[in-house]
Amino acid sequence: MGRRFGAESDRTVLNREQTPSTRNRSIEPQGVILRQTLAYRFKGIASAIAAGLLCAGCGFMTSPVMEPNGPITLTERDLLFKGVAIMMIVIIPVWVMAALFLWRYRGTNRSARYTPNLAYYWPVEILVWGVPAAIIVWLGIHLWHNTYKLDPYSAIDPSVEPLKVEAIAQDWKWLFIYPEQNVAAVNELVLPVNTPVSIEITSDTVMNSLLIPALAGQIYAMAGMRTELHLLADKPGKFWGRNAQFSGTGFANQQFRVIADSKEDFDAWVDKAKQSSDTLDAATYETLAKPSQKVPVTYYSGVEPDLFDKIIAKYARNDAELAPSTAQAEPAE
Amino acid sequence: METSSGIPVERTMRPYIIGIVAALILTAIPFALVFTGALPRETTLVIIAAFAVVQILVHLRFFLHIDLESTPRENLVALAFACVIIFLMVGGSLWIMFDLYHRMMV
Amino acid sequence: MDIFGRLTIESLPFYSAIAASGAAITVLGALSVMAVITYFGAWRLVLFDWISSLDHKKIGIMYIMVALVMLMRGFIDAAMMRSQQAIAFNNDGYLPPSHFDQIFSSHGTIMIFFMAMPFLSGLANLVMPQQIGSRDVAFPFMNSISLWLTTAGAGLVLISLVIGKFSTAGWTGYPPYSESQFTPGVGVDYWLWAVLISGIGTTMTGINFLVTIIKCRAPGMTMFRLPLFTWTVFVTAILMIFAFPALTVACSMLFLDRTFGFHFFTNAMGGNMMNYINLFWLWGHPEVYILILPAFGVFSEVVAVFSQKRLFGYISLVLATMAIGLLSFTVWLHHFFTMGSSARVNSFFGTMTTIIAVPTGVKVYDWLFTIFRGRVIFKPPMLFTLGFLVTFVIGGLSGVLLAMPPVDYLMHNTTFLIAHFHNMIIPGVLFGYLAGYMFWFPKAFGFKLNEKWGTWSFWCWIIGFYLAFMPLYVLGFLGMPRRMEHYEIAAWQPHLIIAAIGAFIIFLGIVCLGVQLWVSVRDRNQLLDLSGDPWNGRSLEWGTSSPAAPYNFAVLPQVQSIDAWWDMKQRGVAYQRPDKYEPITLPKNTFISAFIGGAGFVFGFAMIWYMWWLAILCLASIAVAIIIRASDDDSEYTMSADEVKAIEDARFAQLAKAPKNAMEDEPGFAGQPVPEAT
Amino acid sequence: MSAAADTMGAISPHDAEKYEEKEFGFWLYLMSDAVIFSLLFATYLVMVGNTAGGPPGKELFSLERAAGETLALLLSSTTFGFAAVALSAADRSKVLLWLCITFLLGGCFIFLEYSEFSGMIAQGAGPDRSGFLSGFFTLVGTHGLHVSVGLLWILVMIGQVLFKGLTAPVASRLMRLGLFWHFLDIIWVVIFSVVYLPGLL
Repeated sequence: MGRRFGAESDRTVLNREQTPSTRNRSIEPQGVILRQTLAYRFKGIASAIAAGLLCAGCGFMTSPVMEPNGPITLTERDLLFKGVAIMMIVIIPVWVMAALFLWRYRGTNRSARYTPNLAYYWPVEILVWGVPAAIIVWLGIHLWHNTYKLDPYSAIDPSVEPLKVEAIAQDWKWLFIYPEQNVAAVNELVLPVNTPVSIEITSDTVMNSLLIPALAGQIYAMAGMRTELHLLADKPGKFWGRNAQFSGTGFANQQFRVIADSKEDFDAWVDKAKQSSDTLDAATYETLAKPSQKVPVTYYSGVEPDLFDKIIAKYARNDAELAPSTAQAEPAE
Repeated sequence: METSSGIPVERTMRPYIIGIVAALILTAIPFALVFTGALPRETTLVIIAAFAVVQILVHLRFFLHIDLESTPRENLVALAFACVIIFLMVGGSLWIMFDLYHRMMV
Repeated sequence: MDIFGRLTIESLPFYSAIAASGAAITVLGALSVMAVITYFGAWRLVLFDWISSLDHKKIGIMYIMVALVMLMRGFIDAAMMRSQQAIAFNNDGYLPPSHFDQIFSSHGTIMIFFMAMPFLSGLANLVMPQQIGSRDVAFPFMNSISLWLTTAGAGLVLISLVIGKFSTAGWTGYPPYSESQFTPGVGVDYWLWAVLISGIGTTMTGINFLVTIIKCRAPGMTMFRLPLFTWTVFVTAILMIFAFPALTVACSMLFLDRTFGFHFFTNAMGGNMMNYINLFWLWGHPEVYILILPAFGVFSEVVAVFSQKRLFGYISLVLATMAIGLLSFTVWLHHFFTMGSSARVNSFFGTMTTIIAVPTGVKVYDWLFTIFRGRVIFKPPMLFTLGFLVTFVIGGLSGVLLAMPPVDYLMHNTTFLIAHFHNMIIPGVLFGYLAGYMFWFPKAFGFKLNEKWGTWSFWCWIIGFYLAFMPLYVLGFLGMPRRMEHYEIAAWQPHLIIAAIGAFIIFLGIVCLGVQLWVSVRDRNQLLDLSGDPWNGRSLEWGTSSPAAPYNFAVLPQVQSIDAWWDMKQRGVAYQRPDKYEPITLPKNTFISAFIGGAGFVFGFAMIWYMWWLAILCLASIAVAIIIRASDDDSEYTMSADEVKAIEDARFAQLAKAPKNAMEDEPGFAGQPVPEAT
Repeated sequence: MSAAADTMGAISPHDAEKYEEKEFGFWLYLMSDAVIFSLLFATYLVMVGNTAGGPPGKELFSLERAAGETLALLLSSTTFGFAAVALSAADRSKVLLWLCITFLLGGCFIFLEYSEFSGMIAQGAGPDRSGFLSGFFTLVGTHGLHVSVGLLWILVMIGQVLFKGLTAPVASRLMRLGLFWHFLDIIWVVIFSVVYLPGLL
């Protein structure tokens, strides 16, 4: 690059409007190389994105989020797509303008207009503040409406009596208690189809998060506290749920089977669980609660009364919480 | 502390006297209310809070010599911004924590 | 009480080959650095010119050295995780869970606290005082203490490789898992003290920068003539001052829980773990704006200089930066929508989070309109900026999606979230700092960085990023959570293999950076920046020599407009020599600040290992050092007028040899500002 | 120019500017400290109910001791004001007198707080007994720690005034110590209005 380009007098005076100077012709070979590098540059980015998305396609269709088994995940997924669509109004122009401006206003393109002091143009300011603000208002309305609709605590269909399940997170496994059916299962959640399910969740160890992607979003499980999750399976199927919040060495194994099947199959499953020899009394619960990984699916025919509340009461914070029975006597807030 | 030039400008006894007297009064009343338990709980709490805010203003005015004219402007802006941030942080935290309490601990 | 507290021989990492090799690399690394210094006989230079220096430029360079070393260490963690996850389908891979958990914890902690924070502090230290026409920061001594406290924190993280283990509780350290009941070892304590000690340093940096920008500007440099980088450092300083106390409170309480049996966040005895999460993210969200704002400042400077145009929408950019300064304290709950807050609370914080996306959107458009009708020269800093512009909006999209609570219920804690914040941190924060590194390198050392290797590094970084993190977005849809060291779902593996390939390409990008530095130092005589203005720059830092004199400006510049240096070139008053030089007072070098940093390191180590006597000794020595320094009233020396004249004469001799304009050989060069008076 | 300026010699604009910067920097430190205390207050309010079967505030606090502590700190704030008055009058011996009295009052405050803490710990109501007590000890203890650092600072300043006299740097440090001391008294006002009084209702 030692060769000097253009004579000294050629130097154009910057602040006057740029006339196409002689510099352009004298560096023609250089321009060609530059155009190639530019083309190469865009091919590079395009190929990287394509490669990323291409291979993504193959795994995409079997994903629990793309093919949900419940209205909750379906609504949440559609809200996501709606968000992407709305945001494209702001994002696609960025890519288009970036590509256009870089190509048109690259340094070597002398025919392009060059206004070095263009620093303020009020229509652009209005557009640049106004359009995103309008989008945010629209997005905000969607957000507000859907957050209330998809609140994990709100019942899916208040008129129908939901199936009650109590989920207890333990060191690296999940225990599900069906209080009305008086059965319990470890690492397996069976649900009747088209019946709203109300899961009450707590933890007997560190903070966990109950996530069943195919059915609903996640919610945290914390010791001494009761969180709720309402979901419904509208199609029979087998899928998985797991703890999504890091909880220690056995975190990766904290996965459980979720089966949604017809009312009859559910009742058959409950009967099968009732034939199980072990019952979940305080002693068996204590041995179960010890840290263990990859625990095989086990059933318990009987469950100690109020076991869920007793687990919460273990971590009572004040006198009100100390005696759970008195706590229930108080009028529910 | 108008030390615009690094030299302590006039300091007189007057502001400190006013400050200590006002502060003593604003402290004595809430203590007396608690000691006697004369008023119901809620009104006493409101009075304690109100007197605390007034006493803070007294301290700022008479001990720290904060006023709108002589204090350097950036000190005032920093104080105002700190109050806004503390309001956001403490107010937000209490709102969140008590909402969570009602959601999962009751 | 045992003199070594709970430090025993078992604390040494001989329990596994990988841990032992990690320790060996760290020890050998430290020894080789000392060997190189001894080989060049540079101990006197290192000790008396650098370690004891209070010059903001040298402190800035040392910060960036810490950042680059920790970037490599943090990347090794990332590469180990990617390779483990690529092969861990139905097998345990080469990392047991206990080691994998340490790696993702140290990766997060190192990249945020000991790569990004030092990098931005380094760039701001190096450049901001020169941009506002000042001789130094407001508190040089405190500036040096901040550096050495941050280095002490980084040292604690590195020592955890050699003695004991690091935390397995992630870079967030959520209780109750991080409580002593579940993680009784020294791991979480290493994390706690590394974060606390460097946090104190950062709070002091925030105070330092804020006072410097408000009080030490050159005559005529009003707030709205400040370069955009200084504006972002201004707002970052405010965020540092008001956000880091929340981190100090949260971590101090966790420390009290773990060491003295308090019950702030324990499961039983009245603890409330949710309060830690609330306090941590009260700091956490302003922190991510502390990281991104200086990068936005670098992009604004780079885009204007390499489009050879004034920055478009300066006022909008300043308002947007100030808006983020305030709004960043109103959104923190979006980090724990899934904890169970009511719909009213979730939707309020969700809406606030979408609102805070508007100022960032405005900035992206203002940079695009800066390129509009410009003359773009594709130097590496500009390439990083363009890569940022194109890629950052994908992260912005996923951010606004995650701002919606129902979407966050589905995607929180999954790799979709991992892809989102890496999309913010690599193209946003890291590209910004690498652009700043290559843009201001001549100002720090006097010679430019090799551009071919810079371009190669950019291409490796951007392609590597896409291949490494786009699959993670997809994995989020497949429901894969974060922090998994093995898995049983077959559909995940192809994406994780691509991610591992992407990580390898990023590794090549880091290699290119190393080669670029090596090649540039080797050929520095061909890359010299003689004029101090290698890029035909616009703001005041290009008015000083490269490398800048200890006092930056012999005569403080009289600023009359925005883009002060460009305006001075245009008015023809750029390289003027005063007829008489004035003596200049500068801070003396001192070892006290380095001592305080060292004592902070030993104090942290002693607290981790419950060597109480050593901890008390360190605290006392720090207190004594501060009292000695506070009682020392002659901590400055005066450089005589003819010393100043000698330095300036050398500078102007060098200037005479410089070409008319360093950029004139560029094909895209659009000419130099020439005095209008002709 | 007040008499004080003469004893300190002419202040060069460079030095005057430097002290202004130091004072503003210290003011920003106080703002960040205010954020620390505000979050300790928020934590205390969240934890005040979590007694976990242990003693609540009502059984542990004593109104008389709280009144004593408040009085001590309030008076020490005033006596420091008098020291500032003496400083602006450049009267070295008066400055030393009032600094010593401030030190004594502050020491009395720390003694009262120390006896309160040790009393509670002796009763088995230490910070490790419940979440509420952890919150209480950390909030009031952090304030106590700040007051102790303030007392150490007063001693250092007494030393500097003795050996260096009322020079400009010493005066500037005294001003900052004043900011710090009055700030701590404000925090104490909030402490007794949030912890002791509501706790004893």
